[in-house]
Amino acid sequence: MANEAAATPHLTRTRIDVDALVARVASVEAGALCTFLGTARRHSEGKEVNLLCYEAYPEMADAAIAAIVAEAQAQFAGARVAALHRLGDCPLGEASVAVVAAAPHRVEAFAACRYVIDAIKARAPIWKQEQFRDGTAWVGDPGSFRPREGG
Amino acid sequence: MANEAAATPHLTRTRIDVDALVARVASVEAGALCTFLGTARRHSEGKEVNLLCYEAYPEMADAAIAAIVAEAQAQFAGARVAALHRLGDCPLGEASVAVVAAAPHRVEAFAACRYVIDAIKARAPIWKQEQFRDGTAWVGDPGSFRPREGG
Amino acid sequence: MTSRSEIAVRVLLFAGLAERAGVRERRLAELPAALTIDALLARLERDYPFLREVPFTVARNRALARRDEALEDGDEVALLPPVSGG
Amino acid sequence: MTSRSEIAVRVLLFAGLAERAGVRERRLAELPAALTIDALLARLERDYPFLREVPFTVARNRALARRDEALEDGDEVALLPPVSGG
Repeated sequence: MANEAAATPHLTRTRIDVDALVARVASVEAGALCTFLGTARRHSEGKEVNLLCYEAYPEMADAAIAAIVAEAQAQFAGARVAALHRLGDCPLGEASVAVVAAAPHRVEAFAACRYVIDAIKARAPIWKQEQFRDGTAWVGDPGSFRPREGG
Repeated sequence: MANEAAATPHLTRTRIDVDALVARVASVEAGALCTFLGTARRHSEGKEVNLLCYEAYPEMADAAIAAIVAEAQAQFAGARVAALHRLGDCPLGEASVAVVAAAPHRVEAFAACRYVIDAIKARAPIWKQEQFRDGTAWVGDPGSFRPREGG
Repeated sequence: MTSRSEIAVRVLLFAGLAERAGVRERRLAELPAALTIDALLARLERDYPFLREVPFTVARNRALARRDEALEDGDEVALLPPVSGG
Repeated sequence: MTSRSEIAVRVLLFAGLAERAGVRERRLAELPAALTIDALLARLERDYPFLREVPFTVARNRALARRDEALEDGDEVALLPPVSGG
């Protein structure tokens, strides 16, 4: 949905291009660049995961991430931040979320990057579904396991 | 000097390949990847910098970085770390040092990455020379300014 | 069309809530003006009793809302399970 | 060749120290056996008086060393200005 992609610049349904994010914040005045990638893991609480799938309330999630980025840039001297969350299927090993923070010095680059990923995880209306061999479940929603259809 | 490059795997005289470092530590068991890049800045204490040049005591610097990486991996649960420092000329905007840390969770990925860059800066026998329009100086060595020859 | 004393709102459900309800979006019309979010939720619980048993927060027009807020015609009300992005 | 009572060491200088000295490496031979690092530095200061005025640490065989350590034949002694990598 090109229209959705344009309206929600902090969300993407395709593979995250980290270099493009870095290019948005890097400059010859920023001596420090901190990048965080969250990637889909093989195991979750002992169970083997085949695939992750992310759902969002797109307009609210995009606005939340934009606000979080603005908060980080206001809070940490000279920081410039870009963040992108993936929606839909996310194969193992691929990034589900990326945050890049450039700043004149490393203390602010680390702090801004950490602030943004922590706040995205705590506040952005985005939900992760894990797909196992035998069914699916929404993370943090204990009663949501659904056995695989036709399995 | 291919021989030196082989003997000191944490030092390089060419552009740092961040993707290659990431590939060394990433895995489907690591849900978090934190990367730090130190890049050459245009300004240093108000003066305009044209170029950075790094010198090392190569054997000792390489051993120091290897030890620091091992310390981080021992200290932070599940962390895998790779680090590389550039030597020789480093043009503005290019990375002089890169640290990548993968871990099952983001707290350890951030902590391991931060530990390694802090320790490299504090302990590795590496020195940065700034080249200005009118001369050169070693960072942190107040009396080392040398006017440009023939300037 | 709603008269001045009636309102209509759009209700969005997400993730495990949408799965349990079997629906992602409902339009509720002919509601009393100034109905509170709490009262709207009581109506929804008639169709979706599971809402009494699972945790969620409520957003009104894409901002987190208190449950004593009064709704207005055209509001978008979203039921948000605990987030798990990242 | 050094006799049993004499030793030779290699001295390395880096960064601003090498620039000031105009040399990056010196071999010092015919030194008394068990010469301390302090005593070696006193000899170097004759040729490079600036060493009395600039800060540096000393590594012996690529490990940081105390200045009262006694040198052995073949040691590599490095004078390290305050580091500034990263």
